[in-house]
Amino acid sequence: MQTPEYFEFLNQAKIISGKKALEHIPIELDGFNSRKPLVVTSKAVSGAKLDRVLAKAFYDSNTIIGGIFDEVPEHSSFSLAKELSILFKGRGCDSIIAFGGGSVADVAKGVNIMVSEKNEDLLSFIGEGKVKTRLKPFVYIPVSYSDGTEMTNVACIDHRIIKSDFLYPDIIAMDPRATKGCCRECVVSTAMTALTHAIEASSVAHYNPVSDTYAHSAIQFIYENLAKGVKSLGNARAGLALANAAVMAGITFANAPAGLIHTIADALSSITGHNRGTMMGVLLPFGLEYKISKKLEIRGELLLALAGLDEYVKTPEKEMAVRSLGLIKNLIKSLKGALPEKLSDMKIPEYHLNEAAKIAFNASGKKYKEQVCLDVLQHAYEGKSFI
Amino acid sequence: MQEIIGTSNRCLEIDLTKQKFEVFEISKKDRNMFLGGKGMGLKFLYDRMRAGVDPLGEENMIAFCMGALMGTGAPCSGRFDAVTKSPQTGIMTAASCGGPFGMALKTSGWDAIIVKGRASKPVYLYIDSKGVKFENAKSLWGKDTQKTQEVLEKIGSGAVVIGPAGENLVRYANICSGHRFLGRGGMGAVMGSKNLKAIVAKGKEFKIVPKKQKRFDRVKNKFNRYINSNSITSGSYRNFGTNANVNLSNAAGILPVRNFTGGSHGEAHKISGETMAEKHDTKYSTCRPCTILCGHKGNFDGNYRQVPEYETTGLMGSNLEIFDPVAISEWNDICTEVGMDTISAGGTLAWVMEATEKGLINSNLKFGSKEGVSQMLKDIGHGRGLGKELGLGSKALSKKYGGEDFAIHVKGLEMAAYDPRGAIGHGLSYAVANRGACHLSTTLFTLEAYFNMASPNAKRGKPTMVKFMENIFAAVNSLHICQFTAFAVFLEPPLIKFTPVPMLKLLTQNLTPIALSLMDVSLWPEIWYSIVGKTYIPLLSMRKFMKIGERVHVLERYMNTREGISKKDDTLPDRLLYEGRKCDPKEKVVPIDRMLGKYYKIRGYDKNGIPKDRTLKRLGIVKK
Amino acid sequence: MILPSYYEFCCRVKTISGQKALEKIPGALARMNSFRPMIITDKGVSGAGLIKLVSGAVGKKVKIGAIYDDVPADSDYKVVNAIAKIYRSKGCDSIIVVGGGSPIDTAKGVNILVSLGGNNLLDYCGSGSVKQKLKPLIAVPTTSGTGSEMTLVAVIADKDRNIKMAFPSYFLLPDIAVLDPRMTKTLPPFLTAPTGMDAFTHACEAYIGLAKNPLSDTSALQAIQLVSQNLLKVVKNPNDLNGRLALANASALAGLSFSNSMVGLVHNLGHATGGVCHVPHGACMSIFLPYGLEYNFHKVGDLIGDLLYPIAGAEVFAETPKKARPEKAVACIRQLNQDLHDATGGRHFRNLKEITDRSGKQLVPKETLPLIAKTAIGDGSKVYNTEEITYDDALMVLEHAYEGIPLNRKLIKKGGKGQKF
Amino acid sequence: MNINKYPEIKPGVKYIKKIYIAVMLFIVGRAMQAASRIDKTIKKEFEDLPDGFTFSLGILPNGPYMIVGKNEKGKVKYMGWNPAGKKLDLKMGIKNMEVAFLVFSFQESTTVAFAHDRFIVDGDLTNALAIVRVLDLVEVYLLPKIITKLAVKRYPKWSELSPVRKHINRILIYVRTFTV
Repeated sequence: MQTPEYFEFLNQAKIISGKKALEHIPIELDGFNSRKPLVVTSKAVSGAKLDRVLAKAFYDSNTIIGGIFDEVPEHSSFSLAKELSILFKGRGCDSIIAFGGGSVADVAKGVNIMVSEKNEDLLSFIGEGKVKTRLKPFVYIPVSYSDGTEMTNVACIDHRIIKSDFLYPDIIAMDPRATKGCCRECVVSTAMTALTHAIEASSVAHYNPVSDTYAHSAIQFIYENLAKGVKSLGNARAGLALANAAVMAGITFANAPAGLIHTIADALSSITGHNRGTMMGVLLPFGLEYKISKKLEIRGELLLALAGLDEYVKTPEKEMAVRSLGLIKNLIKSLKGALPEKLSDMKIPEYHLNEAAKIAFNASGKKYKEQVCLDVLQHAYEGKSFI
Repeated sequence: MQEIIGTSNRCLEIDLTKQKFEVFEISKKDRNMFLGGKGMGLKFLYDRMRAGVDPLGEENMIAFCMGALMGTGAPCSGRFDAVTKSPQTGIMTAASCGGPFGMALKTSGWDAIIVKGRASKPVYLYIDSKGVKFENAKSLWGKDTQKTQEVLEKIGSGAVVIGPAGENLVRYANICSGHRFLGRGGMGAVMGSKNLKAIVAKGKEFKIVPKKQKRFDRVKNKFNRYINSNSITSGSYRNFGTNANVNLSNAAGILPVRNFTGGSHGEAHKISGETMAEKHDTKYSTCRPCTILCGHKGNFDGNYRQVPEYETTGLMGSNLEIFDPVAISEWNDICTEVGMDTISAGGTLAWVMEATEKGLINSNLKFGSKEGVSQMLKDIGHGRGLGKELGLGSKALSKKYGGEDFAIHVKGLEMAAYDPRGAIGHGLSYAVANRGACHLSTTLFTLEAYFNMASPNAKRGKPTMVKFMENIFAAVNSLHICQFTAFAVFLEPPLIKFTPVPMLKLLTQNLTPIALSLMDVSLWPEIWYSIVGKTYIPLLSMRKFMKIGERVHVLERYMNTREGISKKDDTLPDRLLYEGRKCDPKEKVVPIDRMLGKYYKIRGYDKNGIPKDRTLKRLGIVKK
Repeated sequence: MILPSYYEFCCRVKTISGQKALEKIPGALARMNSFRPMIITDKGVSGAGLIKLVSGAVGKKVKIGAIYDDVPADSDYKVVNAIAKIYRSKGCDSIIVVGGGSPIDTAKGVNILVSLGGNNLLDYCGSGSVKQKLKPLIAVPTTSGTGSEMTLVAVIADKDRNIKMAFPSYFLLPDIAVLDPRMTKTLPPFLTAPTGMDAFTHACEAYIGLAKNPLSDTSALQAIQLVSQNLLKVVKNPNDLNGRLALANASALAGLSFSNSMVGLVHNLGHATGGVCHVPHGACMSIFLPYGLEYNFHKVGDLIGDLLYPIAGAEVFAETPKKARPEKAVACIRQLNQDLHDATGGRHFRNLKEITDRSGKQLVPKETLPLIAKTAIGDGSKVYNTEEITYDDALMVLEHAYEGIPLNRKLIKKGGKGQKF
Repeated sequence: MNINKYPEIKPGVKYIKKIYIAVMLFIVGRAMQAASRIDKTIKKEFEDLPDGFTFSLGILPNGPYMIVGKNEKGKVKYMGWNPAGKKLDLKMGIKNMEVAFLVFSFQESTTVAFAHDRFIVDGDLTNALAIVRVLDLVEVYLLPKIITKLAVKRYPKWSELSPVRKHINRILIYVRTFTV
């Protein structure tokens, strides 16, 4: 194992996961001296009556819920954050619980900045490192469609990015009741986002041992549980395992630069509006193939995470990357159509590819060449193998 | 004068790059499958244009298609269509207009023209029965729409022109003919991008006669009878113009107020059609020929101006919290002159006002204040300062500055002045309409909110009604006849006229197909058949007509899905999906997801909203 | 991978690791809005010239408010009170602690006082008294073993009452742990060996402990691999900076792992032996580790088998049949101990009998074993061992360890078969 | 935004679970008192604890609790459910009602609950471990083997606790728990 020259790592959150995890939130908040959280969530959660489950979890405690706002739309906005901050202050709350997907977490982070920094002008925090004070306690409860970006130090409101280490959630509470799969597409797309993040984070040039530990756990959980989770949506164990994977992948993602596949998928989904996770799932095998064909390094540990020790020690070092790719392809095949095989199956117009490659090139800070991005995209579009 | 019997079927394909034109003929099959107007235009573009062209690039095309009825003297038939790929939404857009150009082109012997390519310098086209002349438009470039038409009136009997907005590629610039417009989707910018200032047709060279004159006269009389006895077409619209909708909308709670945060307002009566008729001494000023007579002119503080249509009044009036007809008519005139869509302009202004209030953007515009609006409209049209950015529309603005939750648009097209939270069926219609938040795709709000014939809050039956009306209107726009005739056609047949309203309501909600079959849509196919001389068979022809509508609608959807449209785009702004209104004690929102699935199913789309191969084959859009 | 039906995991420490990691401290301080740190350390560290190194790296950009270098070996609450007074009088706004377990615990205590106010640490005794975010605390460990830069408890003694007070709170976690190989370079080989084994033990025990969780598992495996590949190398060649860094990383990873999954029998006996006979912690760890594993074979044999891969590498792992893996792993650990024993010239101990102090006096006479066993069953670590430990069990293991012979597994009382997590 | 649409939610009470746990705590507390007089091992454990030692086991934050302590004479006594006004040397708390219910309905063993971080112990850990050992033994006496096996790490062997002694003690403890 090589020794890294230099690395940094931070996981701000306390992770609690498993049976009755929601019931532990009051005592965790008590540890922050907080007695009145504001719950921010979306209709999808309250529609599944999970908001009531949460309210019940607070029974027999001294914690009053300052209000359950359940109307966060899929798109987070400054105006909503502002209104919520008024609700927060009006009720005299002292912490925030975000329960739901990406936009819920983003809005909650926005509110937290406003009320903690005592500054109504959220626009002035856009950029990196503008938040300077420690924020109010922030609890995040993932659901089955949380893809891990919620756990990072980024809030994306109205397409504007606010980045600061203070934005990490303080507590992440995963409860099987909340992470039970909602639909095949959601489960697959979130798992694919997590898998891509984990694989890319663990194969960046700068080896980071701590980040690797998270990434490998995530990969292993996804590999072992995705098929199960897709097959039977009510499977609480698989759902919980996938949520764990998403959280871990999110944390590694926050500690590693965005990889090639993430960047391309991000660009393409911003143009076409298709789900980013699905896009990553489609692009993942092609991205890896590209790396293999160009003899770029894919570390053997990936196979270790995917196949386990016994398989790993038997495989010669040279074949590890190809073998890992094969396993990932098998995984995708086992989903039986929940994920399209190539981009053209998603009915994306072909001319968008050029545009996406250009955006990806710029978004990556010119790290990934336009031609490379386009190459990967075109292969993925036609379903043509690199090897 | 020569006569054309039925339709001439002759078309022009004009290439601006090469400055050449070709004549071609519409096949009989196409005519039967797509009628004319919108349907034919879409078919032309479907055959000629690949997906993914830049709407403002050389490859985009614009087709002007005349209605089959035009020139025959059929009621309300003086309308023509244009179809192109919209620079505002990036998908197909089709608009209809009642200006003099249609009649002029048709009586020059042409049923349609397709314009493609790009001229190297500004030109205008002169069309007569022999063909096209490419004229230098240097002297016209920069002139407003009305002045340009004054010049062109001397050479032809009708023209389509663009104003400065089109020249400056304002994304919602429109095309003007007389004082009527090809309004939505930014067709003016497409003409502007082609350096095409105007098209003028000589006209009055041919006379158009129906094949079966006697039958035609009989149907026409019946049509006129219906129109004249209907309370909307012969009453409120004829007397007060479309602004008669203001009071109706206000009462039903679907009038947009303060960028769609409210549904009614205490001062709304000040801008109603009734008030305007009384105060501003309005007179008819309409398309020709017309039986309904909804367009008016009026005296606004000494200026003789076209009375704003309801959508203009709603979006530039109540939606900005301004209740002054004089100001609204002035802004309407500015938009007329620079040539841009009042709905999109109003919607964009409302977004800017709210964004200013929330500190996302810097401007001097405020809700309820008239200050700066005239100047801003002129700036948009001429592409100056902040106006240049506003010319990109609220979708692009909100992407850039944030505030997407209160950018009221669907697929990039700003919403017309009917708030779907008071008529959820219309909400579904907005979401799935082909060209964006279009109120003309169906006019379901009339049934839901005005006539009380369907419950505005019930989800049941709405997908079926939306599908039915979309099909009808797609066919009507291809036939081409004024959509307002639908009021008469729908509501006047005896069966529906004498059924008590509460019972109708029950019917529409629970036995939707039966309720819809009460409406007599036979008049339209009948008049069409009498012109081309085919035999009209009562039920069969009606079904055929409906299928044409379906074909046109699905073709447009299919072309849009090739551009990347899918379920993700069939949605409404967050404000309408999540935010209740104060005027509504229950704070209802539009439950779009639940209706969408059903709609796709009955439409023959897959789960992602893309037409299934089976559907396309059944309709003859792709070969079997 | 095992997903326990419930687990908690928390490690709010930002790790900065690498050559020249010390130079990153000023920037990190600035991000937390603090500009006048106080440095806390002990005499040994400052004597080795490490403080000069730290203040040199930090002092260029930030003004150092004060340096306190007199922390005793057992951190005492009076020292904490005294340091807090200095902190306040010099107007500092953050703490940098350089050293091993004792200075770090002391610094955590100081942080409680200076953040929450008051003059006496005893006011904050008991769990649940620290409930808010404290002042920035940066830990720079100088031994690669304890992993206390990753733990949340501050153990501070009250010598008057002769007790140790524990202050558990997540807010006591340092904000940043800075791992720089220069800080451990001067550690002599005979001290490097046991501290390395300490980290090794943390990781092994975390992997088989009751409270294991997915995150502690992977980091434990990483830590084991890093130690087994580098420890012997560094002991033989103390100037191997890369190896030193690897050990520092391993220690941090092991700390992260065991602070969340807790430890079992090895620490149980180790704490007891250390407490009764004043034997260095690391020495006990390396001796008890093989026994700790053997004792739990029947419950978590598969997991122990997994350990063979990071300990011995892929080839050995592949060659060994699945059933023999646990025993092979233990054999490898014994071999490692033997190798270290040879490399340090006998200053690394293989069994209790061998442990002597500098004067050559035996530290753990056979008569003390019952006393150690009795202390052991009062030690908290036993809760997290998968198999129950009673007095008899503890004594039995101790007797084996005294002689240094493999555990006679027939003597283990087995309760139930596998372990559910 | 209409603030009243999102009202405050005050925490309710799960009465049935609370009553169940209160009853269980009462029985365990009484049984500890009884067992300390009957079983030698337990007696010895308590003898090693300092005089006047009192501890509480309960559900955070609002109870119910059970309090057991040694009085001046060194006798173990169940001291009721109310911790108010008592000097407690050791406080053991289960983090919340739901988890307490899991433990007291034997779905999760005490050891596993400990491993899952579901207990908070405030006080001297050595004493706490003694109490845990006592609790384990009390469970062995109170409950049938099938259930107890779920709750403890290792069920006592024959050599440690002969069946005859176990059954006799069990009856005695039951009698004493519910009588005096």
